[in-house]
Amino acid sequence: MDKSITMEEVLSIFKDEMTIMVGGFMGVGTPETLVSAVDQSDVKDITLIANDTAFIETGVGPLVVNKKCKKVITSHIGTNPETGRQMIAGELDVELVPQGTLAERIRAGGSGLGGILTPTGVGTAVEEGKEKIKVDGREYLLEKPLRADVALLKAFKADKAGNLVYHSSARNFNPLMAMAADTVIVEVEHIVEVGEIAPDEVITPGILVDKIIVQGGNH
Amino acid sequence: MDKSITMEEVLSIFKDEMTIMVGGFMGVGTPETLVSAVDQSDVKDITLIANDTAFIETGVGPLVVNKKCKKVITSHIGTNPETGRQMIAGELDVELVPQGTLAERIRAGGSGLGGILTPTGVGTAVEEGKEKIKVDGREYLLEKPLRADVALLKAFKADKAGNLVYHSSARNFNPLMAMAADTVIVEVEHIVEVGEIAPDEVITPGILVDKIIVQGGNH
Amino acid sequence: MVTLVPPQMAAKQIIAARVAKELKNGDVVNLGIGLPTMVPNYLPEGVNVILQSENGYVGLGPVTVEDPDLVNAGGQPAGVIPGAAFFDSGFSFELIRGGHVDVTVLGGLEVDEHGNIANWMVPGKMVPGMGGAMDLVTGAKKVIVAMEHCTKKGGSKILEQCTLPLTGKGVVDVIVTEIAVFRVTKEGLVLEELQEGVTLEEAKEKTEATFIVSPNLV
Amino acid sequence: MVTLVPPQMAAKQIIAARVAKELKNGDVVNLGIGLPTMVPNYLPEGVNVILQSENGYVGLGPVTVEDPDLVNAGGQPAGVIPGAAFFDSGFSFELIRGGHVDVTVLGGLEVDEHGNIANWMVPGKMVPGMGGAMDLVTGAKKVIVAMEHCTKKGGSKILEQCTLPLTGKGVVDVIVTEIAVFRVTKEGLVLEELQEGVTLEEAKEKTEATFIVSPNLV
Repeated sequence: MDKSITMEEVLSIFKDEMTIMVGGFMGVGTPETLVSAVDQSDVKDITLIANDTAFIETGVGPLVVNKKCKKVITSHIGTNPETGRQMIAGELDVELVPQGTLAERIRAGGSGLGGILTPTGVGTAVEEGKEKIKVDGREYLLEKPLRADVALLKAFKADKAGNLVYHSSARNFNPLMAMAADTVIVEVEHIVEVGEIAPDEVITPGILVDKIIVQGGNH
Repeated sequence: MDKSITMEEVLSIFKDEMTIMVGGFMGVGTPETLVSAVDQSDVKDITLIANDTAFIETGVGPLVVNKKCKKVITSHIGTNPETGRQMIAGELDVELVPQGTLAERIRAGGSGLGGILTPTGVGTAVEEGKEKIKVDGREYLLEKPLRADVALLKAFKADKAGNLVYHSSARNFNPLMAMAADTVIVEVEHIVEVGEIAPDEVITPGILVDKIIVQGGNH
Repeated sequence: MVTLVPPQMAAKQIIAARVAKELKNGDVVNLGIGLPTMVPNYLPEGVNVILQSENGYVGLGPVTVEDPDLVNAGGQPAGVIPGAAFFDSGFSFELIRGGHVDVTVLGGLEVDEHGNIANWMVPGKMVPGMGGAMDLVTGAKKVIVAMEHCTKKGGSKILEQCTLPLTGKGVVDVIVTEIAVFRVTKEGLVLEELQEGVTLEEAKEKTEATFIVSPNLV
Repeated sequence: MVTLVPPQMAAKQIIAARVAKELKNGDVVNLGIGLPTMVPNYLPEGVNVILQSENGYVGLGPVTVEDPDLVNAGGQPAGVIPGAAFFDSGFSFELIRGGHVDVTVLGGLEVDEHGNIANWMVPGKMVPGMGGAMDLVTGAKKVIVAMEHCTKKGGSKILEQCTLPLTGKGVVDVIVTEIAVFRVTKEGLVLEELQEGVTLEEAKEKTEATFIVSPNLV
């Protein structure tokens, strides 16, 4: 069961109006080859879920710059001025979510929870339109789960069954998003044989991974 | 900053009426030396939080058998007949919690969430006395966070800063409980120098660990 | 049917073999203790499944090396296959509740025509606790109940309405016994298949629940 | 005070040095971008803190080897000290929201006498997003705002009531500026300390918020 696919197969997966999660934190841990594939495709009106919109030329930034998105759900847009410009111009719908809440909402989407009860954002603009639940005298926001049609992830190494390990701070949102999408595609630096990653060291089990591509594209 | 302590120091931590979480699944991944210390102490009226009550002679079983507990919060008591006997005789309060819900409640307690919204247990006796929350048309139980005064955990290896790695299925509830107690004491098979566990391989960061003891007791 | 094994064992083998046919190549499967653990012995050629063990791993396999830390969800010594992965109990139930387990096979004390299942306690008699069973029946994509058709006293375990405390409400997809195979549908319980040598009359006689007979059978 | 650095830089150094005194040996600390990152330079002898980086690790340190995968929460190249640990963003915020971070030091656009802080947007002008700031002010055991006392136009940043959208409500514990140190208490804002060479009159003049003067100061 080799999960490697070609770039052509990757491209056939993307559809207009899809919700796509992309791993990474300011471009670190973002699958640049996969993002570039989306960017160069004809796909449009994506809902993008990512920690931040990175920079004009790196990370998920180009997807915003090249107007692939109709909506972005993210915690930070400050390093990519084009996101703010499109938002203010009414060209792009931006939902700003506290980073910890974003992580938990994705986790909830991937783990069958009905949502999360978080103290983060209580008393701020973030609570607008949301249900508040009191538990033992303290107020929490009910934040709803997030899921995607496709997750585009970056890992350091995969075995052919899709077991993943990550490298330093490039881990970030990748393991969470691996739980929360119908199709999970991972870009890796190395593919190794099954058995070469010790079971105690696997971070994302292969059962969550559908497709693997090597950085730069499979040959 | 060496977190190793002696058995005398461990014993000074336990107090009557404490809530104690203990890692393990049917005794596997349970810190037998620490459990034995509690068992042989004068401590009484403990509230014990553990996945199961293990067996008469192993795991957390002896804590029930020797009447150290006034209450047990657990998912399974079937392998330790003494738990059921005390429960039916009215000598022990037993709160049965679905295993996944138990894990999430501990995680919520350790991560500042107000509780969890789970579909597990809806339409069963588990929902009695609990708030039901509807999210997008589906019902979930609001299950409250769990915390403890002390967590007694088992890891395979610690460095002196308390970074932990676990071995095979002995991981189970240990990493979750490391988040959710005021004092976290870990029993390990080996203590190594700081730096000997690679940062990418740490499962429980040392900042969560207060005290370390080697299996069988420090010398 | 002439057989060299005791009738009860034969029943279990018949059930396990039939459950095995419900599994597809690549399925992630969680097996309850007892009868369900026999299912992998009957997998057809070319069908490989990945076993999830709720105490914290995928890739459960036969014991290969002695490791006191490695047990299955019944606490028995276990092994792992190449490509296995260990994780904590929280993540294990993220997988289970989150629909990442394709099939769970578990025993039942009672099942009813509404897809309810009871298998975690008998009030006043046996209260082992639900363990992971409630999460499994709630979260697994397909719930197969593998059990003998009747109690030791001969009463039907497939009822109009469960009488014991439920493990899950409306969660069962398939019921496999040594008598028959039922599917729970919106229209009600459907008898899909009779085991070899069983007549429709026998199935009706031994089943309290009302069921529809699949057109394939008549 | 005669100084060889530009006044604004001097202000930042004064603030960072004073914040450093709030930290205890062994504290787990999360530092916001900009001024807060200067704090470790001023830690007293014998005080070592463990830096948490919300993008996924504890044990942030200076760059030692080139690793494009290793950045701080501002996206800048970073390093780790021995004993560091990496984890995912979910776990990172479990630590933050769960009270496992002892202190967070962050800048502010506005702070008020109720302990409110605003530092994530200026409507119509600058909407970078809150990143991890809302979780940090909600979850960290101690929230220190490290900022210059006044805006570039000379207006007080310590107000009776914040006018900008809040990052957190009633969450601030300590405010350190180049003018003074305030603590937020149940009784209201308390002026605890004046920076060297600053008079009480100057502090009053530059602070819009009402504050109590600590008995230690009179």
